Amino acid sequence: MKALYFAWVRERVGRAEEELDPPPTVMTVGDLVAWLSGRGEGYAAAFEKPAGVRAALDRVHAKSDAAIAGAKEVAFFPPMTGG
Amino acid sequence: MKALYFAWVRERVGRAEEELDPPPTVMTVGDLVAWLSGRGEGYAAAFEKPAGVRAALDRVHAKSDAAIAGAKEVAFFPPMTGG
Amino acid sequence: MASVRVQRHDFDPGAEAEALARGRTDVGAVVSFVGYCRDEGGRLAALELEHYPGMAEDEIARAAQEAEARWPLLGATVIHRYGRIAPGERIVLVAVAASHRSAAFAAAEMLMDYLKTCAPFWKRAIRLGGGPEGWVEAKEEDDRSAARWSPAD
Amino acid sequence: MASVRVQRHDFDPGAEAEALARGRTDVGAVVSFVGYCRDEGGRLAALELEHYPGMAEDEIARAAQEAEARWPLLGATVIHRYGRIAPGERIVLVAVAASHRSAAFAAAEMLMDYLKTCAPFWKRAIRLGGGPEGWVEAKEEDDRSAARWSPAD
Repeated sequence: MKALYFAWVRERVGRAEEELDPPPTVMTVGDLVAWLSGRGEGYAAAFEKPAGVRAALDRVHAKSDAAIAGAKEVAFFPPMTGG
Repeated sequence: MKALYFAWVRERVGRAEEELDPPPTVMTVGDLVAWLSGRGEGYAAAFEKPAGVRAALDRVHAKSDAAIAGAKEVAFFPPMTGG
Repeated sequence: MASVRVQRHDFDPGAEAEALARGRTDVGAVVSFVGYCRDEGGRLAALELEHYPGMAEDEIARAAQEAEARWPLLGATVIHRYGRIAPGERIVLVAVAASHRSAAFAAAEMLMDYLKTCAPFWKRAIRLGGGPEGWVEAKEEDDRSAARWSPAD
Repeated sequence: MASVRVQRHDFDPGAEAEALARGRTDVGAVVSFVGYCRDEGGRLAALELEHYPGMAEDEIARAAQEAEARWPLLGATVIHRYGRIAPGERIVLVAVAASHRSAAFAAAEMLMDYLKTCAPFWKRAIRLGGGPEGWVEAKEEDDRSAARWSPAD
Protein backbone atom coordinates (compact mmCIF):
# COMPACT_ATOMS: atom_id res chain seq x y z
CA MET A 1 0.00 0.00 0.00
CA LYS A 2 0.98 3.59 -0.57
CA ALA A 3 1.65 5.75 2.49
CA LEU A 4 1.44 9.55 2.51
CA TYR A 5 2.69 11.85 5.27
CA PHE A 6 1.69 15.47 5.76
CA ALA A 7 2.84 18.52 7.72
CA TRP A 8 5.06 17.74 10.72
CA VAL A 9 4.47 14.01 10.34
CA ARG A 10 6.06 14.32 6.89
CA GLU A 11 8.93 16.40 8.29
CA ARG A 12 9.67 13.92 11.08
CA VAL A 13 9.37 10.82 8.89
CA GLY A 14 11.60 12.57 6.38
CA ARG A 15 9.57 11.79 3.29
CA ALA A 16 6.21 12.66 1.75
CA GLU A 17 5.31 9.18 0.52
CA GLU A 18 6.50 5.62 0.21
CA GLU A 19 5.33 2.11 -0.54
CA LEU A 20 4.65 -0.02 2.53
CA ASP A 21 4.48 -3.78 2.75
CA PRO A 22 3.57 -4.56 6.34
CA PRO A 23 3.48 -8.15 7.60
CA PRO A 24 0.09 -9.89 7.82
CA THR A 25 -0.02 -9.36 11.61
CA VAL A 26 -0.49 -5.64 10.95
CA MET A 27 -4.26 -5.47 10.58
CA THR A 28 -5.41 -2.05 11.81
CA VAL A 29 -4.32 1.56 11.49
CA GLY A 30 -3.07 1.29 15.09
CA ASP A 31 -1.01 -1.79 14.23
CA LEU A 32 0.47 0.09 11.30
CA VAL A 33 1.45 3.02 13.54
CA ALA A 34 3.19 0.63 15.97
CA TRP A 35 4.95 -1.16 13.12
CA LEU A 36 6.07 2.13 11.50
CA SER A 37 7.36 3.43 14.85
CA GLY A 38 9.90 0.61 14.87
CA ARG A 39 11.34 1.59 11.49
CA GLY A 40 13.69 4.29 12.75
CA GLU A 41 14.12 7.49 14.72
CA GLY A 42 12.09 9.69 12.36
CA TYR A 43 9.08 7.38 12.47
CA ALA A 44 9.40 7.00 16.25
CA ALA A 45 9.39 10.80 16.62
CA ALA A 46 6.42 11.20 14.28
CA PHE A 47 4.32 8.66 16.15
CA GLU A 48 5.58 9.23 19.70
CA LYS A 49 2.09 10.36 20.71
CA PRO A 50 -0.14 8.15 18.56
CA ALA A 51 -3.28 10.00 19.68
CA GLY A 52 -1.80 13.20 18.21
CA VAL A 53 -1.61 11.77 14.70
CA ARG A 54 -4.68 11.34 12.48
CA ALA A 55 -5.04 8.80 9.70
CA ALA A 56 -7.02 8.34 6.51
CA LEU A 57 -7.62 5.20 4.47
CA ASP A 58 -8.26 5.79 0.80
CA ARG A 59 -8.92 9.47 1.55
CA VAL A 60 -11.48 8.94 4.30
CA HIS A 61 -10.74 9.69 7.97
CA ALA A 62 -9.99 6.44 9.81
CA LYS A 63 -9.70 5.64 13.49
CA SER A 64 -6.97 3.58 15.11
CA ASP A 65 -9.03 0.39 15.10
CA ALA A 66 -9.96 0.61 11.41
CA ALA A 67 -8.92 -2.44 9.36
CA ILE A 68 -6.37 -1.66 6.66
CA ALA A 69 -7.20 -4.73 4.54
CA GLY A 70 -7.94 -3.70 0.97
CA ALA A 71 -6.85 -0.08 1.41
CA LYS A 72 -4.66 1.21 -1.40
CA GLU A 73 -3.61 4.44 0.28
CA VAL A 74 -3.00 5.30 3.91
CA ALA A 75 -2.14 8.79 5.12
CA PHE A 76 -0.88 10.15 8.44
CA PHE A 77 -1.09 13.78 9.48
CA PRO A 78 -1.54 16.12 12.46
CA PRO A 79 -4.97 17.45 13.50
CA MET A 80 -6.21 19.67 10.70
CA THR A 81 -5.86 23.46 10.78
CA GLY A 82 -7.56 24.59 7.59
CA GLY A 83 -10.38 27.06 7.17
CA MET B 1 -47.26 67.08 17.75
CA LYS B 2 -46.68 65.64 14.32
CA ALA B 3 -48.24 62.25 13.56
CA LEU B 4 -47.01 59.90 10.85
CA TYR B 5 -48.84 56.83 9.55
CA PHE B 6 -47.29 54.00 7.56
CA ALA B 7 -48.37 51.04 5.44
CA TRP B 8 -51.96 49.91 6.01
CA VAL B 9 -52.36 52.26 8.97
CA ARG B 10 -51.67 55.11 6.53
CA GLU B 11 -54.13 53.66 4.02
CA ARG B 12 -56.93 53.29 6.57
CA VAL B 13 -56.39 56.68 8.17
CA GLY B 14 -56.31 58.14 4.67
CA ARG B 15 -53.27 60.32 5.15
CA ALA B 16 -49.51 59.98 5.68
CA GLU B 17 -49.12 62.73 8.27
CA GLU B 18 -50.91 65.44 10.18
CA GLU B 19 -50.58 67.78 13.14
CA LEU B 20 -52.29 66.55 16.32
CA ASP B 21 -53.32 68.61 19.32
CA PRO B 22 -54.75 66.12 21.80
CA PRO B 23 -56.37 67.31 25.05
CA PRO B 24 -54.27 67.20 28.24
CA THR B 25 -56.04 64.02 29.40
CA VAL B 26 -54.28 62.15 26.57
CA MET B 27 -51.06 61.21 28.33
CA THR B 28 -49.84 57.93 26.85
CA VAL B 29 -49.51 56.29 23.45
CA GLY B 30 -52.51 54.15 24.39
CA ASP B 31 -54.56 57.24 25.28
CA LEU B 32 -53.64 58.73 21.92
CA VAL B 33 -54.79 55.59 20.09
CA ALA B 34 -58.13 55.73 21.91
CA TRP B 35 -58.53 59.42 21.19
CA LEU B 36 -57.62 58.98 17.50
CA SER B 37 -60.05 56.09 17.16
CA GLY B 38 -62.89 58.50 17.91
CA ARG B 39 -61.95 60.85 15.08
CA GLY B 40 -63.71 58.98 12.31
CA GLU B 41 -64.21 55.73 10.44
CA GLY B 42 -60.71 55.57 8.95
CA TYR B 43 -59.05 55.98 12.34
CA ALA B 44 -61.42 53.49 13.92
CA ALA B 45 -60.54 50.94 11.22
CA ALA B 46 -56.80 51.57 11.59
CA PHE B 47 -56.86 51.07 15.35
CA GLU B 48 -59.62 48.45 15.64
CA LYS B 49 -57.06 46.00 17.05
CA PRO B 50 -54.77 48.29 19.07
CA ALA B 51 -52.33 45.41 19.78
CA GLY B 52 -51.81 45.03 16.02
CA VAL B 53 -50.51 48.58 15.61
CA ARG B 54 -47.01 49.60 16.68
CA ALA B 55 -45.93 53.09 17.70
CA ALA B 56 -42.78 55.18 17.84
CA LEU B 57 -42.10 58.40 19.72
CA ASP B 58 -39.46 60.61 18.17
CA ARG B 59 -38.30 57.67 16.05
CA VAL B 60 -37.89 55.19 18.90
CA HIS B 61 -40.24 52.22 19.38
CA ALA B 62 -42.73 52.98 22.16
CA LYS B 63 -45.17 50.80 24.04
CA SER B 64 -48.78 51.60 24.76
CA ASP B 65 -48.04 52.94 28.27
CA ALA B 66 -45.24 55.29 27.12
CA ALA B 67 -45.82 58.94 28.04
CA ILE B 68 -46.21 61.25 25.05
CA ALA B 69 -45.28 64.41 26.95
CA GLY B 70 -42.49 66.25 25.16
CA ALA B 71 -42.58 64.08 22.03
CA LYS B 72 -42.44 66.05 18.79
CA GLU B 73 -43.26 63.15 16.49
CA VAL B 74 -45.44 60.10 16.94
CA ALA B 75 -45.78 57.36 14.36
CA PHE B 76 -48.19 54.45 13.97
CA PHE B 77 -47.55 51.44 11.77
CA PRO B 78 -48.13 47.68 11.43
CA PRO B 79 -45.60 45.10 12.65
CA MET B 80 -42.47 45.49 10.57
CA THR B 81 -41.72 43.27 7.58
CA GLY B 82 -38.31 44.46 6.39
CA GLY B 83 -35.15 42.44 5.88
CA MET C 1 -18.47 52.48 13.48
CA ALA C 2 -21.07 50.63 11.45
CA SER C 3 -22.03 52.04 8.08
CA VAL C 4 -25.80 52.18 7.67
CA ARG C 5 -27.51 53.08 4.40
CA VAL C 6 -31.17 53.17 3.48
CA GLN C 7 -31.49 53.74 -0.24
CA ARG C 8 -33.62 53.20 -3.29
CA HIS C 9 -30.85 51.98 -5.59
CA ASP C 10 -29.09 48.64 -5.70
CA PHE C 11 -25.71 47.89 -4.10
CA ASP C 12 -22.65 45.73 -4.78
CA PRO C 13 -22.51 43.12 -1.99
CA GLY C 14 -19.03 41.87 -2.89
CA ALA C 15 -17.53 45.35 -2.89
CA GLU C 16 -19.19 46.19 0.44
CA ALA C 17 -17.93 43.03 2.12
CA GLU C 18 -14.43 43.39 0.74
CA ALA C 19 -14.24 47.01 1.88
CA LEU C 20 -14.45 45.79 5.48
CA ALA C 21 -11.23 43.78 5.13
CA ARG C 22 -9.21 45.74 2.58
CA GLY C 23 -5.88 47.13 3.73
CA ARG C 24 -5.98 45.56 7.17
CA THR C 25 -4.54 42.39 8.63
CA ASP C 26 -6.53 42.06 11.84
CA VAL C 27 -9.70 40.86 10.08
CA GLY C 28 -9.91 37.08 10.00
CA ALA C 29 -13.55 36.68 9.02
CA VAL C 30 -16.17 38.55 7.01
CA VAL C 31 -19.70 37.18 7.02
CA SER C 32 -22.18 38.69 4.62
CA PHE C 33 -25.85 38.16 4.13
CA VAL C 34 -27.76 39.24 1.04
CA GLY C 35 -31.54 39.06 1.06
CA TYR C 36 -33.35 38.78 -2.28
CA CYS C 37 -36.91 39.34 -3.40
CA ARG C 38 -38.31 35.85 -3.92
CA ASP C 39 -41.07 35.09 -6.33
CA GLU C 40 -43.89 33.34 -4.53
CA GLY C 41 -44.74 30.72 -7.13
CA GLY C 42 -44.53 32.94 -10.18
CA ARG C 43 -47.33 35.26 -9.08
CA LEU C 44 -45.33 38.22 -7.80
CA ALA C 45 -44.74 41.23 -10.02
CA ALA C 46 -42.74 43.12 -7.39
CA LEU C 47 -42.52 44.14 -3.78
CA GLU C 48 -43.08 47.76 -2.88
CA LEU C 49 -41.08 48.60 0.26
CA GLU C 50 -42.28 51.49 2.37
CA HIS C 51 -40.08 52.81 5.17
CA TYR C 52 -39.97 55.45 7.88
CA PRO C 53 -37.15 57.77 6.78
CA GLY C 54 -34.92 58.75 9.66
CA MET C 55 -36.19 56.11 12.03
CA ALA C 56 -35.09 53.30 9.67
CA GLU C 57 -31.48 54.53 9.76
CA ASP C 58 -31.62 55.19 13.52
CA GLU C 59 -33.08 51.79 14.32
CA ILE C 60 -30.51 49.93 12.23
CA ALA C 61 -27.71 51.96 13.80
CA ARG C 62 -29.03 51.06 17.28
CA ALA C 63 -29.02 47.37 16.34
CA ALA C 64 -25.46 47.71 15.02
CA GLN C 65 -24.36 49.40 18.26
CA GLU C 66 -25.87 46.55 20.21
CA ALA C 67 -24.00 44.03 18.08
CA GLU C 68 -20.77 45.97 18.55
CA ALA C 69 -21.27 46.01 22.32
CA ARG C 70 -21.86 42.29 22.33
CA TRP C 71 -19.14 40.93 20.03
CA PRO C 72 -15.63 42.18 19.21
CA LEU C 73 -16.41 43.42 15.70
CA LEU C 74 -13.98 45.16 13.37
CA GLY C 75 -16.61 46.66 11.08
CA ALA C 76 -20.17 46.32 9.90
CA THR C 77 -22.19 47.53 6.93
CA VAL C 78 -25.96 47.38 6.63
CA ILE C 79 -27.81 48.48 3.49
CA HIS C 80 -31.58 48.26 3.14
CA ARG C 81 -33.41 49.26 -0.02
CA TYR C 82 -36.88 50.74 -0.33
CA GLY C 83 -39.21 51.33 -3.25
CA ARG C 84 -40.17 48.84 -5.95
CA ILE C 85 -38.07 45.67 -6.01
CA ALA C 86 -38.65 42.92 -8.57
CA PRO C 87 -38.19 39.17 -7.98
CA GLY C 88 -34.52 38.24 -8.05
CA GLU C 89 -33.39 41.71 -6.99
CA ARG C 90 -31.41 42.39 -3.81
CA ILE C 91 -33.24 43.92 -0.85
CA VAL C 92 -30.81 43.94 2.04
CA LEU C 93 -27.14 43.47 2.90
CA VAL C 94 -25.54 42.79 6.25
CA ALA C 95 -21.75 42.41 6.27
CA VAL C 96 -19.73 41.99 9.45
CA ALA C 97 -15.96 41.76 9.98
CA ALA C 98 -14.25 40.28 13.03
CA SER C 99 -11.04 38.54 14.00
CA HIS C 100 -12.84 35.25 14.46
CA ARG C 101 -15.71 33.65 12.64
CA SER C 102 -18.03 32.97 15.56
CA ALA C 103 -18.45 36.68 16.35
CA ALA C 104 -18.97 37.55 12.68
CA PHE C 105 -21.61 34.84 12.18
CA ALA C 106 -23.50 35.67 15.38
CA ALA C 107 -23.51 39.43 14.76
CA ALA C 108 -24.69 39.04 11.15
CA GLU C 109 -27.49 36.75 12.21
CA MET C 110 -28.55 39.03 15.05
CA LEU C 111 -28.58 42.05 12.75
CA MET C 112 -30.78 40.22 10.25
CA ASP C 113 -33.19 39.14 12.98
CA TYR C 114 -33.40 42.74 14.20
CA LEU C 115 -33.90 44.09 10.70
CA LYS C 116 -36.82 41.73 10.21
CA THR C 117 -38.60 42.66 13.42
CA CYS C 118 -37.45 46.16 14.49
CA ALA C 119 -36.49 48.18 11.43
CA PRO C 120 -39.45 50.25 10.16
CA PHE C 121 -39.95 48.76 6.71
CA TRP C 122 -43.18 47.33 5.30
CA LYS C 123 -43.50 45.14 2.23
CA ARG C 124 -46.49 45.25 -0.09
CA ALA C 125 -46.85 42.49 -2.67
CA ILE C 126 -47.87 43.52 -6.17
CA ARG C 127 -49.32 40.54 -8.04
CA LEU C 128 -48.86 39.67 -11.68
CA GLY C 129 -51.92 40.13 -13.88
CA GLY C 130 -53.33 42.72 -11.53
CA GLY C 131 -54.17 40.19 -8.81
CA PRO C 132 -54.93 41.39 -5.30
CA GLU C 133 -52.20 43.50 -3.74
CA GLY C 134 -51.48 43.08 -0.11
CA TRP C 135 -49.26 44.01 2.77
CA VAL C 136 -46.94 41.19 3.73
CA GLU C 137 -47.77 39.91 7.21
CA ALA C 138 -45.15 39.82 9.95
CA LYS C 139 -44.06 36.30 10.88
CA GLU C 140 -44.19 35.07 14.44
CA GLU C 141 -41.15 32.98 13.57
CA ASP C 142 -39.18 36.20 13.03
CA ASP C 143 -40.15 37.44 16.48
CA ARG C 144 -38.99 34.19 18.02
CA SER C 145 -35.75 34.39 16.09
CA ALA C 146 -35.10 37.95 17.29
CA ALA C 147 -35.97 37.03 20.89
CA ARG C 148 -32.94 34.71 20.92
CA TRP C 149 -30.70 37.78 21.25
CA SER C 150 -32.65 39.46 24.00
CA PRO C 151 -30.76 39.45 27.32
CA ALA C 152 -34.02 38.94 29.21
CA ASP C 153 -34.60 35.55 27.58
CA MET D 1 -24.87 20.24 -6.22
CA ALA D 2 -22.22 22.09 -4.27
CA SER D 3 -19.24 23.48 -6.15
CA VAL D 4 -15.98 22.61 -4.38
CA ARG D 5 -12.62 24.02 -5.43
CA VAL D 6 -9.18 23.62 -3.89
CA GLN D 7 -6.77 25.96 -5.60
CA ARG D 8 -3.59 27.96 -5.25
CA HIS D 9 -4.94 31.20 -6.73
CA ASP D 10 -7.23 33.79 -5.23
CA PHE D 11 -10.98 34.02 -5.86
CA ASP D 12 -13.68 36.70 -6.15
CA PRO D 13 -16.03 36.23 -3.19
CA GLY D 14 -18.66 38.65 -4.46
CA ALA D 15 -18.86 36.98 -7.87
CA GLU D 16 -19.07 33.51 -6.30
CA ALA D 17 -21.88 34.52 -3.94
CA GLU D 18 -23.82 36.35 -6.63
CA ALA D 19 -23.55 33.38 -9.00
CA LEU D 20 -25.67 31.37 -6.56
CA ALA D 21 -28.60 33.76 -6.91
CA ARG D 22 -28.27 35.05 -10.46
CA GLY D 23 -31.12 34.33 -12.83
CA ARG D 24 -33.35 32.68 -10.27
CA THR D 25 -36.18 33.92 -8.11
CA ASP D 26 -36.42 31.14 -5.53
CA VAL D 27 -33.31 32.25 -3.62
CA GLY D 28 -34.19 34.52 -0.71
CA ALA D 29 -30.87 34.43 1.14
CA VAL D 30 -27.18 34.06 0.36
CA VAL D 31 -24.78 33.86 3.28
CA SER D 32 -21.10 34.02 2.53
CA PHE D 33 -18.07 33.66 4.72
CA VAL D 34 -14.59 34.76 3.71
CA GLY D 35 -11.64 33.78 5.89
CA TYR D 36 -8.51 35.93 5.75
CA CYS D 37 -4.92 35.41 6.81
CA ARG D 38 -4.54 37.48 9.96
CA ASP D 39 -1.26 38.94 11.09
CA GLU D 40 -0.48 37.86 14.61
CA GLY D 41 0.80 41.13 16.01
CA GLY D 42 2.92 42.14 13.04
CA ARG D 43 5.22 39.12 13.21
CA LEU D 44 3.79 36.96 10.45
CA ALA D 45 5.38 36.98 7.00
CA ALA D 46 2.96 34.45 5.56
CA LEU D 47 1.11 31.21 6.09
CA GLU D 48 2.12 28.20 4.05
CA LEU D 49 -0.90 25.93 3.58
CA GLU D 50 -0.25 22.28 2.88
CA HIS D 51 -3.11 20.02 1.85
CA TYR D 52 -3.88 16.44 0.88
CA PRO D 53 -4.86 16.67 -2.80
CA GLY D 54 -7.88 14.58 -3.59
CA MET D 55 -8.91 14.03 -0.01
CA ALA D 56 -9.33 17.78 0.55
CA GLU D 57 -11.89 18.01 -2.24
CA ASP D 58 -13.61 14.76 -1.18
CA GLU D 59 -13.85 15.78 2.45
CA ILE D 60 -15.32 19.21 1.64
CA ALA D 61 -17.80 17.59 -0.78
CA ARG D 62 -18.87 15.17 1.97
CA ALA D 63 -19.44 18.09 4.35
CA ALA D 64 -21.46 19.90 1.68
CA GLN D 65 -23.58 16.79 1.08
CA GLU D 66 -24.25 16.60 4.78
CA ALA D 67 -25.31 20.26 4.83
CA GLU D 68 -27.58 19.68 1.84
CA ALA D 69 -29.18 16.69 3.55
CA ARG D 70 -29.80 18.76 6.65
CA TRP D 71 -31.12 22.04 5.30
CA PRO D 72 -33.13 22.93 2.18
CA LEU D 73 -30.27 24.58 0.29
CA LEU D 74 -30.45 25.98 -3.23
CA GLY D 75 -26.70 26.03 -3.86
CA ALA D 76 -23.33 26.10 -2.16
CA THR D 77 -19.79 27.00 -3.15
CA VAL D 78 -16.66 26.23 -1.13
CA ILE D 79 -13.21 27.38 -2.19
CA HIS D 80 -10.10 26.69 -0.14
CA ARG D 81 -6.66 27.93 -1.14
CA TYR D 82 -3.32 26.27 -0.50
CA GLY D 83 0.27 27.45 -0.84
CA ARG D 84 1.77 30.67 0.47
CA ILE D 85 -0.77 33.23 1.68
CA ALA D 86 0.27 36.63 3.02
CA PRO D 87 -1.49 38.57 5.82
CA GLY D 88 -4.64 40.24 4.52
CA GLU D 89 -5.11 37.68 1.74
CA ARG D 90 -8.19 35.48 1.43
CA ILE D 91 -7.88 31.80 2.43
CA VAL D 92 -11.35 30.34 2.24
CA LEU D 93 -14.85 31.02 0.96
CA VAL D 94 -18.12 29.37 1.93
CA ALA D 95 -21.25 30.68 0.19
CA VAL D 96 -24.68 29.14 0.66
CA ALA D 97 -28.02 29.98 -0.97
CA ALA D 98 -31.45 29.08 0.41
CA SER D 99 -35.01 30.32 0.36
CA HIS D 100 -34.77 31.44 3.97
CA ARG D 101 -31.98 32.94 6.00
CA SER D 102 -31.91 30.48 8.90
CA ALA D 103 -30.92 27.54 6.66
CA ALA D 104 -28.29 29.61 4.84
CA PHE D 105 -26.71 30.85 8.09
CA ALA D 106 -26.69 27.43 9.74
CA ALA D 107 -25.26 25.63 6.71
CA ALA D 108 -22.50 28.22 6.20
CA GLU D 109 -21.51 28.00 9.83
CA MET D 110 -21.53 24.19 9.82
CA LEU D 111 -19.41 24.10 6.67
CA MET D 112 -16.84 26.43 8.24
CA ASP D 113 -16.70 24.35 11.41
CA TYR D 114 -16.16 21.22 9.31
CA LEU D 115 -13.48 22.88 7.19
CA LYS D 116 -11.59 23.82 10.34
CA THR D 117 -11.63 20.36 11.85
CA CYS D 118 -12.11 17.79 9.05
CA ALA D 119 -10.66 19.13 5.82
CA PRO D 120 -7.02 18.00 5.39
CA PHE D 121 -5.21 21.34 5.39
CA TRP D 122 -2.31 22.34 7.64
CA LYS D 123 -1.04 25.85 8.24
CA ARG D 124 2.59 26.66 8.84
CA ALA D 125 3.48 30.14 10.08
CA ILE D 126 6.47 31.84 8.49
CA ARG D 127 7.76 34.59 10.76
CA LEU D 128 9.09 37.98 9.76
CA GLY D 129 12.85 38.44 10.20
CA GLY D 130 13.44 34.73 9.94
CA GLY D 131 11.92 34.00 13.34
CA PRO D 132 10.98 30.44 14.23
CA GLU D 133 8.62 28.78 11.80
CA GLY D 134 5.97 26.52 13.14
CA TRP D 135 2.93 24.47 12.39
CA VAL D 136 -0.24 26.10 13.63
CA GLU D 137 -1.79 24.01 16.38
CA ALA D 138 -5.36 22.78 16.12
CA LYS D 139 -7.76 24.48 18.54
CA GLU D 140 -9.90 22.50 20.93
CA GLU D 141 -12.46 25.29 20.52
CA ASP D 142 -12.81 24.34 16.85
CA ASP D 143 -13.52 20.72 17.78
CA ARG D 144 -16.21 21.85 20.21
CA SER D 145 -17.67 24.12 17.56
CA ALA D 146 -17.80 21.27 15.03
CA ALA D 147 -19.29 18.89 17.59
CA ARG D 148 -22.40 21.12 17.72
CA TRP D 149 -23.47 19.69 14.38
CA SER D 150 -22.93 16.07 15.24
CA PRO D 151 -26.23 14.15 15.50
CA ALA D 152 -24.89 12.22 18.49
CA ASP D 153 -24.65 15.39 20.57
